[in-house]
Amino acid sequence: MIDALFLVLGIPLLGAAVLGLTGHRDFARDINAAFSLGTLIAAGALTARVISEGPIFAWDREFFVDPLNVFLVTLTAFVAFTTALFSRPYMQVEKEHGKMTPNRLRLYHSMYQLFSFTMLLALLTNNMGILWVAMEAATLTTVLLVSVYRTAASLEAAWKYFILCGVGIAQALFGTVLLYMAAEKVVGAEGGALLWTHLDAVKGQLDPRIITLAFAFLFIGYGTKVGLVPVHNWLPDAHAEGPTPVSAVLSGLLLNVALYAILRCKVLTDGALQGPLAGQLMIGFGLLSVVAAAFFISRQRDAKRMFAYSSIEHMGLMTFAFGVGGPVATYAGLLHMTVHSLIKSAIFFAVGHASQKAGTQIMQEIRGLIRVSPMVGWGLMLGTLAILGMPPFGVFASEFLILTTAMREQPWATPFLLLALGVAFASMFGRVQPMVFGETALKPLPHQPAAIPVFIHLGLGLMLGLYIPPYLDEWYRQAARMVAG
Amino acid sequence: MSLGVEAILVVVAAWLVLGLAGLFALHRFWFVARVLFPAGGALALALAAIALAGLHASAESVVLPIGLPSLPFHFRLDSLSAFFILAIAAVAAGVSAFAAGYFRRGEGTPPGLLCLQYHVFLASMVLVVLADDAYAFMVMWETMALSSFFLVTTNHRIPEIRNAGYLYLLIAHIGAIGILLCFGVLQADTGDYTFANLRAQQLEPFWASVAFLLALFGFGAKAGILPLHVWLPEAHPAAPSPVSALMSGVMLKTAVYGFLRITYDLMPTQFWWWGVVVLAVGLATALFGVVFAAIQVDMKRLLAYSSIENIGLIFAGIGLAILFSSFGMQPMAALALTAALYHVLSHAFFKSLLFLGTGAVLHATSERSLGKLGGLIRTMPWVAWVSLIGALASAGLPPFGGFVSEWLLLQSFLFAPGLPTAFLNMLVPAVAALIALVAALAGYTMVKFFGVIFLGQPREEKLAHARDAGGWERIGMVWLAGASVLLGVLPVQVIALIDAVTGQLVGTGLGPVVSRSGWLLVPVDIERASYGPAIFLAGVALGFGLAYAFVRQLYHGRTRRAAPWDCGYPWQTPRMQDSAEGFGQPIRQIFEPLLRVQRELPRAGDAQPRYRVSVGDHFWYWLYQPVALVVERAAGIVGLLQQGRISVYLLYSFLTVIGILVWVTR
Amino acid sequence: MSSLSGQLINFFAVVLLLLAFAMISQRRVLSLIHFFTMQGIALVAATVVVAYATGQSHLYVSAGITLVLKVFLIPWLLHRVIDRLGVRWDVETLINIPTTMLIGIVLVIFSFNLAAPISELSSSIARGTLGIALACVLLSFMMMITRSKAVPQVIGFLSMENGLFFAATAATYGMPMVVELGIALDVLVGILILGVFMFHIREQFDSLDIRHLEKLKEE
Amino acid sequence: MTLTGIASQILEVVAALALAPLLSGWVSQCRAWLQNKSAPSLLQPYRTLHKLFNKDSVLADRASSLFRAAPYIVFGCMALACGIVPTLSTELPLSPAADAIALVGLFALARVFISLAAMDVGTAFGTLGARREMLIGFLAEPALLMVLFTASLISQSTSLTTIVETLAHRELAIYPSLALAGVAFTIVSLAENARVPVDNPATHLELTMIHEALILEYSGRHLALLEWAAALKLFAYSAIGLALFFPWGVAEAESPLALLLAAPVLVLKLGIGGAFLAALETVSAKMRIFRVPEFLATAFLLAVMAMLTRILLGA
Repeated sequence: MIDALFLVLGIPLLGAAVLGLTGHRDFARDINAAFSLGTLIAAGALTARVISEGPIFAWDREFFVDPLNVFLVTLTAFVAFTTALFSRPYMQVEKEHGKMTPNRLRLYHSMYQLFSFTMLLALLTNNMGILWVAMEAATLTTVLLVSVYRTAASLEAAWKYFILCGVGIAQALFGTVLLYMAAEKVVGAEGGALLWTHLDAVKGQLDPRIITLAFAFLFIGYGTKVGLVPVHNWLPDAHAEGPTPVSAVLSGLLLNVALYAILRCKVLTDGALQGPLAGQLMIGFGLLSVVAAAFFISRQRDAKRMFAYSSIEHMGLMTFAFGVGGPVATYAGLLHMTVHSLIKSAIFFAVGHASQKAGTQIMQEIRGLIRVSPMVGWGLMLGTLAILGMPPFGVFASEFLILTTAMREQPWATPFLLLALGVAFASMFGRVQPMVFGETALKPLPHQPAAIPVFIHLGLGLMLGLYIPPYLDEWYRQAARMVAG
Repeated sequence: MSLGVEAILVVVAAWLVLGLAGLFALHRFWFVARVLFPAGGALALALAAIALAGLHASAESVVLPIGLPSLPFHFRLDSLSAFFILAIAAVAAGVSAFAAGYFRRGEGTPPGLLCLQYHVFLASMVLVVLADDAYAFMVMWETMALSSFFLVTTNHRIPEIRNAGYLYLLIAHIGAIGILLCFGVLQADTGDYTFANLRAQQLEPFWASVAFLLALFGFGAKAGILPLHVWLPEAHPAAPSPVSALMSGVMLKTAVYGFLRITYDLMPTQFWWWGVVVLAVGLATALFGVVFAAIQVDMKRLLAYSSIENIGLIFAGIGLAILFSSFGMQPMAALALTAALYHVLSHAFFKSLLFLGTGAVLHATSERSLGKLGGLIRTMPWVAWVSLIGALASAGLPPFGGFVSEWLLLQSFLFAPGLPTAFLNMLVPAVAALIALVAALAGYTMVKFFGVIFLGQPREEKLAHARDAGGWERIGMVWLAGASVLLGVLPVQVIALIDAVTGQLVGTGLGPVVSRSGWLLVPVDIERASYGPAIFLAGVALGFGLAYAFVRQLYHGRTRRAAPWDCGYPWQTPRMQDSAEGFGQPIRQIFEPLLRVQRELPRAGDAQPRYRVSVGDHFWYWLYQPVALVVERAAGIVGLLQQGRISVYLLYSFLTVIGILVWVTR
Repeated sequence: MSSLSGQLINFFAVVLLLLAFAMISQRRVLSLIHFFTMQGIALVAATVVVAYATGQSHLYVSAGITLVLKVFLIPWLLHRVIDRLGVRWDVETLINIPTTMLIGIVLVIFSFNLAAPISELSSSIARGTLGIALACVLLSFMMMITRSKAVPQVIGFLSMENGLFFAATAATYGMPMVVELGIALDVLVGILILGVFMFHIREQFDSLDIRHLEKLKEE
Repeated sequence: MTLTGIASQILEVVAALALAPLLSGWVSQCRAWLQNKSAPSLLQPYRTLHKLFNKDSVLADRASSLFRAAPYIVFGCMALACGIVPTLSTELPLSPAADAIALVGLFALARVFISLAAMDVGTAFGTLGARREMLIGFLAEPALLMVLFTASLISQSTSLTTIVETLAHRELAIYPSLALAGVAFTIVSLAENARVPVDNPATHLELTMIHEALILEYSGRHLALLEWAAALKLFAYSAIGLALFFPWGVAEAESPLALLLAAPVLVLKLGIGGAFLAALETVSAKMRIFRVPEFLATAFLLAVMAMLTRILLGA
């Protein structure tokens, strides 16, 4: 039967080509959703194979699928599909508002598919060089997506995004070169030196000094893409200025892929150094991100910027969790990654509809959503409560595990984490509550908002909070064992 | 009987099914009000019966497959949790019955959603009390906070209600963070969060005290202990009356349960200064609560502050119990703990009864401020007489439940001179005096509450045609009033229930001594002190009957009706009665330093002279606003990081690279 | 033989470093582009020497790509952008040139003692050049920070890419072919996008000064 | 529950009911003499009671059933209070049912009901009187409780009969704590029974009266019951005073004939107490209402000081 992996990568590429030609027409929205659905089905098939046969290789070991990246692939495909569903009514309204001309629509649809291709490529590739190329390509596609409105603000956001991430990714290239140098001495030069599985097998003999420098550059490189605090500046602008489906996919998926890349490097570095250097770096920057982002949130007036900062906070929390290491913390980090992307994309769907209804993203002008359209109102309220870590939802489950392991491993860090979570709760909930409750002058949307994706994501988030299915739990355990060693 | 935990979980599941049924019948008002809520009440009754049976049964636990794979939900029913479930279920039965008649069309959220939130709230409270591991406890704890938040903001069109909801959820969340930290300290590096493991840990004194203070902070935030009480007078009045009855009567008790579970059950060793801290905080809260209750103008805020006072008394009782048990005086500790638990039960009943009373008044007159009520005893006799029972119980007057717990508390203070250190002995008179003062002020508050609302002349015309409570509402209120009276008259039987709990927590109970003396409540021995409420009530009734018979036989029963004495001034208007501010004026004058009073006196020559006095809360100005200011300023400083210039951003990235390289190769 | 090619590579490395310094101190945009082209040529030469010395055939292909890309295509594109947008000749800098030169020297010293322990480990003939490559990267990074015009910033970005390419060829005889192709493709597409952006920024703000792009910030 | 116990209990209540109006008549007679006035006869209170019982009871047209029930409840409470405090003998079957704290609670119950009844009619005087009564109540009640606690600390029990027995049997020694408690108790009883420094029992001047304002609306048999209850309250307070500070002469458990001796001793002690009260009233002038809290606060502090001295000095 056709290799599922080939389908997972082929369908989005084909979609990008097809939509490149027909992207401007009305039915383009449905083709986009169809292609995303195809990718999701292929990803499902791939997952089934990995479950039954364990890790598989393809194309003479260039591509590699193991428990860690297969659940990320399924997650990426799933969220890409639901975002495509959401973007159908959203783009219709944007077209009527005149903000999306036909060829912009074409650019948007084709870049959307290309973007999901680059992410899936980055996840599935076994070659660290290709991983870098895929990340760079993802940056390029999202730059175009962010600047699709061609307003002054979106141009500025796109320019900053490109320059800052370009510079960041360049450091990662230097890191990859150093990694290759260290690998070549051990594996020899017949081309297998950059394959992650080779490196993983031989990571004990890699030279610690080169690997330290390599990890430093790789961490700062991919850390810029994850949005860790000192190098986060591009993230709020990029996520706020692009169209909402793009922000949902950026916040939900691209940050995860960047963190996945760091995880790959951390596995190698831990093997080579036997020391806590990688963990310490991640704990330090993770904690800094959580605390700084919490204080950033309290100054926001634009809804999408606020949720972008919330993404920085959650990515910081995940980096902290992976930095703490050990099977439980890594398990919590992976769970947090899943639940965060589900809930954050649901929130962006709700915010998208809300801002379209109010015509602005400034929170003061959006009032009383529940009275106008209960679906969007309740979606936003429950999503915000979920992302703030209120228990029935999954985010609390992973935060509980992270905080409790942190209390055991790094007790000094817990007060800072809890202070940040408290401040974030106070400021974010203080702004979202008046948006959802109270009187309103907003008029209902012409088109029925796509509420199904919002509540599918919230339902999954709620399920993960109360009950984690056994096979999913087994997956996380394997991946956690693999990462935490 | 293995009935215990499984049966309770079945009832809780039934509640959730009722809630979901409400969700599907979103706007079918009659179905929700007349079928779902009474069904919820019936389930609550069943739960009360199970808890009663489980009180003396041995502890059983069950593990559900849901929750984290590594830490599935553990639930355990021991006598402490059975006692609190009994309180929750009994009050919930009455309140559900009342709610069946209370909710009317077109008010805030659709009735179906309200029914869902209401039953999730009940279910989460019961599960909090049943939880046997930190994760289940935290999940149920914050689900309780979340569901009650949505209930508080039912009609969120009003800005004050929104702000009250926000403040409530914020402080609840911060409290929950404190509790999470406390569990973290308790697990002492074992990583296993089941309560069984937490019990087995031996913490050295420093960490045990840190855990204790965190528990006091966390549960104090939910109970409304002094520095963290600001949300209570905002949130409880904002909620619809049945919900505020449940929140005040029962939700505050889950905080007391949590505190008892941690200080007595999970931490074997206790230090005497813990007791002093809890005692001091409890008394300060009680005095603060009762003074503010006496000067309130809004009837529901008055009851909310009175809840703060009662919570203060309960924590004072617990503080004394800790003091005694840390010195190994177990019988005295049992006495103090029985007093606290008795007050938990009686306060749950009479406070929810009073809130339901205000609910009925609110629906009849749609008026909340005391200045616009009055003379309702004539148009709403049922509500008036039932609220009278609640008011007398809340004032701690003899034949009712409130007096028994106060009597036990004062008795336990009289045994305090047995404490070894002289400093603690000196404590006794001051604390006993404060408790007596608080009880007396509670009487003052309740006379003001009942007198201004139900007695005298109606201060507004529209009060004349206020309708009395409906059928369902009467059932709910009579159930709660009956329970208050029974608690007052049959203390020996109630203490037999409480002994199972004190037996588990402190080792001994009052049981053997109390049960020997039949109708009399004799805590230690007959010589020392005894109180027989039944005989007491019989004495008063006998006096009443004899006087009545004496007058009717020897003389006559003729009465004539005439206008009241107006001392020669014929134009007496209802406005001339004492208003709520007037009745509270002496307290405001005596306790001036405690309050933040702003007076607006009319100047000479004012077109319309207006006198306005507003009483603020010192804590709000000296604690909450500075904290908000600090967070604001910190955010400002952090905000500088994002100044918009790309070259600055590149500089950050450059410096980070250099910094990491230097650090890595150090 | 190897010593000769080693000396040649060191020579080209030094040329690259000199050009990076020159670009920092340059005021005119046109000469900036010329220096960038020269850097491309030096890079191609170094790659050819390494290919010749180590017999790696794929290095010739990558040298060819670099030649086409970095010496012909990108400079031509930059020239077109400058003519079409009528970019003014002088280059405004945020901090004056002497201080940037001083910082540049400090950076070079820093990257040398950073790369010293590693370079003698690597088996490739161009061991010493790793420090120089890192220096080029940091210098061009610093150049991007101190320039306030879009074009010089882009050129800084490109010279950083050059530094990285040189590090790849010098330290590890070049990355595997498929990776080299991917990187080249990314750089090319990147430049195209930047060009398109510069046209839009010009329309929007009718100047290419980065200081206009400062609206998105915290109040 | 011996026969003598029941007999002494009934005798005690009947004696209280009979002697109470006599005591208040005796006090007003002493006061008149001290103020050089010709005093009304000793039996005047009985005549007023009889007159009031014969008259029709005029009720306000708005008065509710609470208004009509309150006098009976207050009278019942006061009668029970006199039954609990040991005046003639300490062998009372009712005493285990209510100890010192229950007694204070009983007074509080009576005070709450009379205040509610006053507020029921809804005139300015009723609510004014109720507020002042509750003000005095919430300050006097804790002080009374502290006084009783001091005595119970000495006798290691809060049941009144045990207190009287232990205080009666110890040898005659000066207890500083009891002295302080005595001063506090006099202040509290003055305030509670609406005597001069706090409130003038004889006045009908609306703005100054507290106790009178409460019973302003009552007439006929209800007023009679309330007057009688007031007299009973004065009797109960003096009984408590005697029990705590002059306990000698009270009959013990097994000696019925001592009961006969106890009656005259009680009358003698009440006479002296009544005269002392009248002297106190003529000496002091009525206070402004907002001086009363400080007055009662001193009583409260004295009582707490009494407990402190008891615990620290052991005397």
